Amino acid sequence: MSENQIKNLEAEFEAKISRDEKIEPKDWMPEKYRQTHIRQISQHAHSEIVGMLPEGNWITRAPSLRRKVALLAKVQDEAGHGLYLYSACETLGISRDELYEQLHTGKAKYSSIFNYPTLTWADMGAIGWLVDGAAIINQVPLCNTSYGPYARAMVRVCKEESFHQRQGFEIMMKLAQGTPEQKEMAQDALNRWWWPSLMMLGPTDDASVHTEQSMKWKLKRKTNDELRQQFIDQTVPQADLIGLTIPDFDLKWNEERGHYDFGPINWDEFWQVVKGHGPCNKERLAARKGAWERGEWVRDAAMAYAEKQADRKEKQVV
Amino acid sequence: MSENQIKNLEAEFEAKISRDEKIEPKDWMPEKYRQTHIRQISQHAHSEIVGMLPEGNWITRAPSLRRKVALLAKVQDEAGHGLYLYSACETLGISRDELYEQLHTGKAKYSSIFNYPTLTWADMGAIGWLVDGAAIINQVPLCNTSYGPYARAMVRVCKEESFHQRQGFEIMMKLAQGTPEQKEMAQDALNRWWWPSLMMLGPTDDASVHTEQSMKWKLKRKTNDELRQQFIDQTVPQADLIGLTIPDFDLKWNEERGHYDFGPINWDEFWQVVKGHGPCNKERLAARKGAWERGEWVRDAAMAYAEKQADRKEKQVV
Amino acid sequence: MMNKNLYNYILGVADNSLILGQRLGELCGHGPSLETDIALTNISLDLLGQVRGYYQYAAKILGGNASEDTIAFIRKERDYKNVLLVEQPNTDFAYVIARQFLFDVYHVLFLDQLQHSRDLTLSAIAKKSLKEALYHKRFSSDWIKRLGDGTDESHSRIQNAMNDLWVFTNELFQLTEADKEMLNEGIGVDVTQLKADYYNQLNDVLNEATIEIPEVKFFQKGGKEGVHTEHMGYILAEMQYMQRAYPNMEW
Amino acid sequence: MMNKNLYNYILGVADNSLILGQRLGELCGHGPSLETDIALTNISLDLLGQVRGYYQYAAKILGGNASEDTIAFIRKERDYKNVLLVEQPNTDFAYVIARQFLFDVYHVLFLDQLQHSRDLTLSAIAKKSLKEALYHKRFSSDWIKRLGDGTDESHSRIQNAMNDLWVFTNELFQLTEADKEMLNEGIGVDVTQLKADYYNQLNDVLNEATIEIPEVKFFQKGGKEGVHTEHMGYILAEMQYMQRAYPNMEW
Repeated sequence: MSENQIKNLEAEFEAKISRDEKIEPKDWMPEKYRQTHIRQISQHAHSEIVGMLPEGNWITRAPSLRRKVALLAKVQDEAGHGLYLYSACETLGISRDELYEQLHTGKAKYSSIFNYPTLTWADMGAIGWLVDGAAIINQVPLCNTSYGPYARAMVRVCKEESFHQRQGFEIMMKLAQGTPEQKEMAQDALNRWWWPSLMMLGPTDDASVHTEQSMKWKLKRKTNDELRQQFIDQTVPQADLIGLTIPDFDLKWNEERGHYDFGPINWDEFWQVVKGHGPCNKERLAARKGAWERGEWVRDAAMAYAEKQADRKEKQVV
Repeated sequence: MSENQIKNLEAEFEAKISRDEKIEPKDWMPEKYRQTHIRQISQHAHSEIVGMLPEGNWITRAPSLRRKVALLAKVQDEAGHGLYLYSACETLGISRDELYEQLHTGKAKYSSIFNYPTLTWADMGAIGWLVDGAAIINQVPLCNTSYGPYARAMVRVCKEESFHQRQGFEIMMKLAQGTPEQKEMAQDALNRWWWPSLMMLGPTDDASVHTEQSMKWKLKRKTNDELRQQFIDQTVPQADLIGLTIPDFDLKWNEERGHYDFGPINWDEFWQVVKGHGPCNKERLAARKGAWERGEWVRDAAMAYAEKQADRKEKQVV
Repeated sequence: MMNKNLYNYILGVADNSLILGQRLGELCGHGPSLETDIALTNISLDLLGQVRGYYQYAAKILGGNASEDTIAFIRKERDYKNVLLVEQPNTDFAYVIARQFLFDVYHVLFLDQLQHSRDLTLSAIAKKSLKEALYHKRFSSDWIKRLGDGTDESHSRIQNAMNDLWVFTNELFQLTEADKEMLNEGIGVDVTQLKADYYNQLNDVLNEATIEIPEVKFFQKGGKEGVHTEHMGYILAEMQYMQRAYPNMEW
Repeated sequence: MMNKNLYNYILGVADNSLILGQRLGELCGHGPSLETDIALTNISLDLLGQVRGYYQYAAKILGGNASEDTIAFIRKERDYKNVLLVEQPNTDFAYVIARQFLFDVYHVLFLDQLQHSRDLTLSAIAKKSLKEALYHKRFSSDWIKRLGDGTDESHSRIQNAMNDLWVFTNELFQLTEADKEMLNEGIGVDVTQLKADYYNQLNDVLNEATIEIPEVKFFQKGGKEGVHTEHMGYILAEMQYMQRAYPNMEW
């Protein structure tokens, strides 16, 4: 293709995006767009899959049948999200196996929040309420992102996520209204998950890369700091409602700004976890790799069987 | 050696045994004596080692620190008994590795009682009281058996076994005097372990082999049925004492015989378990083999290190 | 006075689903592929959903403060009536599939009868569950074939699993006291009548999967009388932990 | 009023031994040889013996119905103060030995100081325990050398284990509130003062064993504040099962 042709394609592509039309897999797209989307969608898919582990840790110990069923269903939804998202990613010309490979070798990232341990039942509440809550704030704008398969996957994901968030909040509420032991458990979970949840919304704007480009492609509509403020403003009244205390002495309503002010975030911890040194980075990756490796013979068997069946059918036809 | 010489050696050997002198490893002995002793001593050693498993199953769940420590110590004693007995067996010209090999391939047997599962804490009591109780009845006469290393090992073993038995009885007593739930737990354990314990004393005399020869070599002093009667006569009053009921409707004191009469034993079950089809035969053998296989690299490392150290010393000397 | 036999009968049915559901729950997030992970979780969800129906009914029979959760979580090991099969560990995917298949074939036959129970609650639960169980059976049968007629490794693994688990099948067809009573009342199912069909169906699938039918002389039993394998204690320690450590609370 | 700091201080010391003893207890009957099986059980026995001494003292301080068993078995996870190191799983014999060694070197240094405590009970327990800990340290150091300088496989396994567990060492030298208070009162040990010696000793043994010192930028912590790893919940579910399922009984 000539340089001019490419320029034309690029212009057309950008015009399409600015007209709010979707880019579809068969459409021409700049290589950087493709790569950025592979990175972001796969990171998102990996987060769903790794995110199954901290909650999966409490399935066998859920305190009631109702909660056990709901938790199982939730973790299953996450697997489902992983499926849609890997499929969306595959439309960009990369296979699921390659994506797994990137996860397992550490080349691809996943959300750092899942490198914290789930220590009590209340963590199931805190994750739903805070982690899914922060995720929704990140994700809702993506329902209108420019890449069609990603946008459509996000519509499904967001619908389920907000159900999960309500479910998490309800777990917390029940604990907060329960016995002193239960309330303490809830408060403790909030204490442990609050700051990591704030960090989920990404580094502060001055430390963040890719933002301008992402805005243009509608992978991002607000800055990290704006999203974080939105999350805090939304969550503080919910904590008040159920009588739990946000673990931030500097937190207070700023009449002038119309927002909550909040204390400084420990970014050292954030980068430590991102770089692989969080409490559970090793375990999470080992669990995923272990499942994948232990599953190899199963996948091989399914493949071999499918080939045999195809051969048999062929022979019957002949 | 001429036939005459052998005859002389045999006569001397038998005279020695009848004078109650010990046969020692360096002494001449008939091949059949050697083989019989290898079989019996190793079977006994294997029983100690496999016997660690059902009780080991409750170490992590013992209900008090005192009981946890006592149970650990008991299982450790069993490992110790295994050690003495393997050593005694090795004096007959067979290595521990060969003996393990026989266990792992199913060539050598171990006491069938250990193929029953330990389902509740009370099983720790029942095993100590009944299983160790039956074992002692089997073993005390062996303190005077003709083969020196075996007899000496048995002196140590028996001393510890009777301690274990008292400890088991004390666990049962505590439960029987405890809450209704605890008493029920104790009774249930007695119900499940009673008949297998009776079977531990071996098949009835008419179905038993090797007896005459074993009597001569002092591997046996009483028949299985006599030992079983002794066990029952000793155990029934103990059950009465702590208010537990032996699960045998036919059990009653026979004034004339001066013994308890008892009901028929389910020998089908006995042979089923002996032949490898008990509730835990597979698990027990798999646990032993697994430990051995997983331990191979460790034993190799120890060997390699010892060789390197010896080499280094040698070089220093040169 | 409550109907003790009906209560015990319900537990005998529901405990199988509870413990199998729990075992499958252990796997969630650790499957060999996302698709199998989702499918096994689905089965677990179905089973636990059935359990809730059964235990809610049992709690009503028991009265007092009984609830689906007290029944699920605060019994002693000896009071769980599930068959030994369902408590066997998730040794590998072959064991998971073999265990599932050996249960599903039974489960479909059983529910197919239970839907005709004179007890309307049981009949309703059975009708709803039957649809689910049919799906489970299709899933596990398909995998039996894939593994049996897949690679050499998968064949040998599924054959091993089948050999090890086959000893637990016969227990499915043993009648308990509660079974006999409920059979007399037209409420329960005569499981002894399902046995021939069961083994025929196993035969068909295993033949197609090129898996040899294990030769077993002695079968294991005990679960229906609460005499479980040593695995059960560990399942319960985990499953009951919250209810035991935080008694009498709402969640 | 009871001395809350002393109570917490004792738990901080004793919980390490409890959880490590429990982990070793899991191995009993499953060791790579009878001799190692016996030796590891011995260490477990020593540790649990020490625990009983500490908890009996703690129970006296706590008063009321407290006993060594209520302290051992009916606390919530967040109330156990052991370091993360001791709760790490028995992945293989290399992990068992590495964990033991990393603890034993610390334990000896710690007890060597604690024996001079102004608190006579703690001093007495420390004196007795020190002899035991010295033996443990000899055992684990010897095995570190055997595995490090044994075969290629053993070398790579122990190196892996060391790399994985090293991140848990720094926590041993963090001062808790109770530590600071007890230090002021001449009862507790200033663990920060043990650190240099500790790493020097590790260096010496690892060098001899041809094991590379892991390079670690970030260490893990949390155990001393009751923020454990996900392993802890499973340890407790098993360990507490009987006390939870059968509350307030004597055994």
